[in-house]
Amino acid sequence: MRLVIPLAITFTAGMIMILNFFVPHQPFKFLGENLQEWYMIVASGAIFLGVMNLMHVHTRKIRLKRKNWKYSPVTIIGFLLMLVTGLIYGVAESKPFDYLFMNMVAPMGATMFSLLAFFVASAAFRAFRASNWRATLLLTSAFLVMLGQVPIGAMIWDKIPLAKVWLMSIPNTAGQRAVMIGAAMGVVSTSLRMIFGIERSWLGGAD
Amino acid sequence: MKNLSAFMIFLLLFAAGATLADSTDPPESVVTEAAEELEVISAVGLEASDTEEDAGGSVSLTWQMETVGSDPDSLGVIRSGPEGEELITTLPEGTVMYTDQTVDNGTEYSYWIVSYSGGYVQASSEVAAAIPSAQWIYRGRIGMLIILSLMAGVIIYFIESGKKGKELFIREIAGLAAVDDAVGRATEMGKPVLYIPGIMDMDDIQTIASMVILGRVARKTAEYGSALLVPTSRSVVMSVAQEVVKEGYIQVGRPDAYNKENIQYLTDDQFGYAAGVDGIMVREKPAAIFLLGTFYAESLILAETGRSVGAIQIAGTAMPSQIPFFVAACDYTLIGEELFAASAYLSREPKLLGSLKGQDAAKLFFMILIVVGVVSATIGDFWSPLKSVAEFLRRLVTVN
Amino acid sequence: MADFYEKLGNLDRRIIFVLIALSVMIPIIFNMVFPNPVGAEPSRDMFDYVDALPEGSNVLLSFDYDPSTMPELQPMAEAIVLHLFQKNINVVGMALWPQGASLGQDAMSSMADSLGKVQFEDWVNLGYKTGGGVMIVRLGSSMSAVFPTDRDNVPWFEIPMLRGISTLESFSLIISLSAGDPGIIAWVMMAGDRFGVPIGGGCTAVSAPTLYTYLQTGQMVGLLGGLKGAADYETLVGIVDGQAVRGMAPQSVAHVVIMLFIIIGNVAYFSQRKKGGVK
Amino acid sequence: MNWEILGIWLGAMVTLCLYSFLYRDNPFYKFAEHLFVGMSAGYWVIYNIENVLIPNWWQNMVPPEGGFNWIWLIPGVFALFMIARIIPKTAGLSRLSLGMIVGVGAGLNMVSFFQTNALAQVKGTIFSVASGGVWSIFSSLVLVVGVVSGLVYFFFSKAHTGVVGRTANVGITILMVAFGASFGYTIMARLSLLIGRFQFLLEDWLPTIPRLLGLGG
Repeated sequence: MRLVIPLAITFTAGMIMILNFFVPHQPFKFLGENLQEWYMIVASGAIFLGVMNLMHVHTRKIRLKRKNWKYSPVTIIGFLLMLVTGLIYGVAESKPFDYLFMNMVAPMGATMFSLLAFFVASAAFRAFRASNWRATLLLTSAFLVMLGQVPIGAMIWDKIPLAKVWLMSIPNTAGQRAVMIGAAMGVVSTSLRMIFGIERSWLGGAD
Repeated sequence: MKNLSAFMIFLLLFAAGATLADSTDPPESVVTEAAEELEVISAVGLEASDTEEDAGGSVSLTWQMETVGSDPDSLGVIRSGPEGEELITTLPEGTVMYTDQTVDNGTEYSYWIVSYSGGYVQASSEVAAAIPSAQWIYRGRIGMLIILSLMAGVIIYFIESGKKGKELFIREIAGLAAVDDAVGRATEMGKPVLYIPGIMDMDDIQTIASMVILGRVARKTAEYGSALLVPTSRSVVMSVAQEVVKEGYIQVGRPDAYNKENIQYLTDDQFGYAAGVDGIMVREKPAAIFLLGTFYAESLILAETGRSVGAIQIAGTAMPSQIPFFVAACDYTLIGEELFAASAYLSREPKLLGSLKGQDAAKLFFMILIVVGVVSATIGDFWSPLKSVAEFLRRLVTVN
Repeated sequence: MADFYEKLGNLDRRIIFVLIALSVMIPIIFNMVFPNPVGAEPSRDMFDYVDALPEGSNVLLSFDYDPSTMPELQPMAEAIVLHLFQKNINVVGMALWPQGASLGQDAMSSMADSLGKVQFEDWVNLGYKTGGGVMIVRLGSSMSAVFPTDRDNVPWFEIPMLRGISTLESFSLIISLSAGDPGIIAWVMMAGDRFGVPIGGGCTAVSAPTLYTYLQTGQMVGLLGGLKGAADYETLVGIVDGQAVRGMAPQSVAHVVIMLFIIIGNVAYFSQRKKGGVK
Repeated sequence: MNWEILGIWLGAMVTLCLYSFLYRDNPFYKFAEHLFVGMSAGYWVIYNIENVLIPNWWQNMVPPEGGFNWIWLIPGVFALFMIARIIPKTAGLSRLSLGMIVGVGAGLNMVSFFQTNALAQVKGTIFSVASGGVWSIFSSLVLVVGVVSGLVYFFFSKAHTGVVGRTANVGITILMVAFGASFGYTIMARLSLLIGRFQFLLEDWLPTIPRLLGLGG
């Protein structure tokens, strides 16, 4: 019984969103737009659930002296620091909240993002081995495109940059299209299974 | 006297205007000389129509401005309807369209555009009338509606036939066959299994598919008795993950082994999450890592660190830009649609296998569409009737 | 001998990390500049098309980007404006993005001062107009209706160089520097396909692959893709240590290092296979 | 107190702590990681309050000019149901909100994925192959064959043997070439991120050291 209502809500919400796409007539336009707004409010309201869990996990880690518990206060203080400065001083520019974001959170994000330059290199070194003919194709097309990106490529043979352009505009487009069309079929089928309640394990119900 | 000269100039304008209309490039001198003393231009060719494919209650107006003459200060839109005549808005000169949203369906309204100059109405366009109404269907999306409902029908049909116990074949998917021995390996080595559901929320279909697979993986870890860690980047995903894993453990009869602490929220931030998960990887040293769901640039940060701790990695996403990185860094990669086939493959339930058959039917339909389209377009270059076939197919899949 | 190759094959990835860090740091510290030969690729097609334009022809240059994509697109803007001025071509600037107008103004005014070009005679900045593709179609029928005045409110009819220009067809080339939408795709669809005006352009590296297909179908005469495209144009125009070319130095070194490691990885792999199977 | 230099130093310190992860896991990385998780979680709570909850919900429910729109209570109640998971007894209520979120997601994803990822891509692949020179004919053929054989690779209900097997092989081959090309192409973008960080460290941070020690200008 506990599953019928949620599944009914999923069905109605799903059908409203689909009809909102096809039917401009009144009830669906109003319902569709409101539903999208409501969904955003519920999802962002749920963030308190997450941060409560975060605080619970770290306070528990300190209480039970779990491994690396000495670092948990850093997370708690960091969280409270941003929360309090955000609530008191607001998010305007040059206020403490924005100062902390621009000088700590943003650089940390940029640094983690830049780790990719190192990992791309180590992944290329290990993965681009001509172990079978498919891996050889992967390796050659990556190598050719890299060569086409830098002047050394043009030095070796002035058609190499053209090879890069060809690889990126023909096989890359074909591969991406095949993946996108296939994935879209998977999305439609999964959405149908959700909306019609055929797949219900996500609700934690016996299916 | 002033009116006579104004009239003379009007005549001159009229003559210049007439010659201008048909000759392509007017003599330079005539145009500039007449510019100073000209009549204020008015809107012409005003058309009012019910706004296409809307929820009703709006009329679209389009017009051009006369090209010869001095520009008005501003334009006014006058509407006459049941409540009489009123100026509904003033617009900067040079505007050529306006949509009036303040009307009721079913009543007739007539409009005209007036040009203001020096605070007075100097010129006015002819009247145009329209009756606003709501439409029931976006005409441009009918093609998509047909194909989508056809496809949904086929998928539902195969699900029903699956339920009736028809034997359904599904090919080998390497990544999914490896799930069992990945969890088995983790249990032998007494190391945890790490499941990463991507960084998007429960409104993203790949995350929903990932939650369903998590349910299957949870049953295996419950059977084998290894720890299952699930760090999430969204609170709603955390709640669903806790729900799904608990259910997996209950169904295998090991509710006691379910540990809610292992399923935790880190942060909504993409790279904060990547940093946190990397930390978990190097400290807990999981023997099996699942990366299933929506990933963006952080995909390789996770997969490369997972590789460095020596774990078996099974990844899957429908994001075309991230698949190359998973192919390079992981042992098995589910490409696009294979991620959505996972729940059917792992559960072997007839109704889920049926939906895969429906997906194959849809792919077959599109493949035939493409082949027929390309053949008829190519031959159409030389024998024109076929070109209309290609054109028809393109229009069928056009959505606007 | 075999275990040397085996060790080589499983090289500790931290060696690669150190080399990548060095190959980026050294060129930055010593401000190195490398020669940048340009192959037969879309950036050269773009340069050749502009180079072949007769003196005194009109080119419409649309700055459709914002400060976040300046590192890739601003060097392109400066190199293209320099080339157009060197060829004594009339440059009409405009923008589909709000901040594009001021970024375009910087590029045009700085180049104009260094080459003695006069505003309103050799170049003008019409500024930003909203509307994207719809506005471009409107430009096709009457430019003065959309831009009654330029960015500094000087009326269209009082600008000498604009007298000969009435619609998009008065331009021998439209160049769009685009960071996304509205951008090159809107210009190709609305100006190229509809009015037949040749379209060239420059874009960020991430949007280049989707635009390459327009080159293949001939809907574009040339395209500068990302920092590499900017560096190519700087080299072809003759700017020796331009911003983009300097930016390419660490890229080239790091790319070579990664390619070398791929080769080393394969050498180690093949030598082990010859020595009786891989572990 | 020069806030600007302090800001640069804070940024540089956390940057170096995170880079230490490349060597191996160490106290500096653990510190920066825990700090990053905590601060970014705090940032996103404030972000959600300031950019979603207040403008899209509170100001609609209780408009500044007074009055109360009861309809906006519904999302508020659904959000409370989600948060009710904290108390085990009322955890069941969260399933109602989950139902709504998954329903909206499934409905929206279905139409948008089908429109942009399926129909638009199919439309883009229907064109005449016979245009342009020999090279463009060959390229167009590769494109069409690539898309069709790629789709065959994704077939589930037929074993990849015989004709289907060979076509699927052609498909996966073109997919591999596509993945290699897009991997190689992205390297430049990733390197420019690293160049940006090193420029911050070398050109913004390092010069502040002599100034702080009173040596420099």
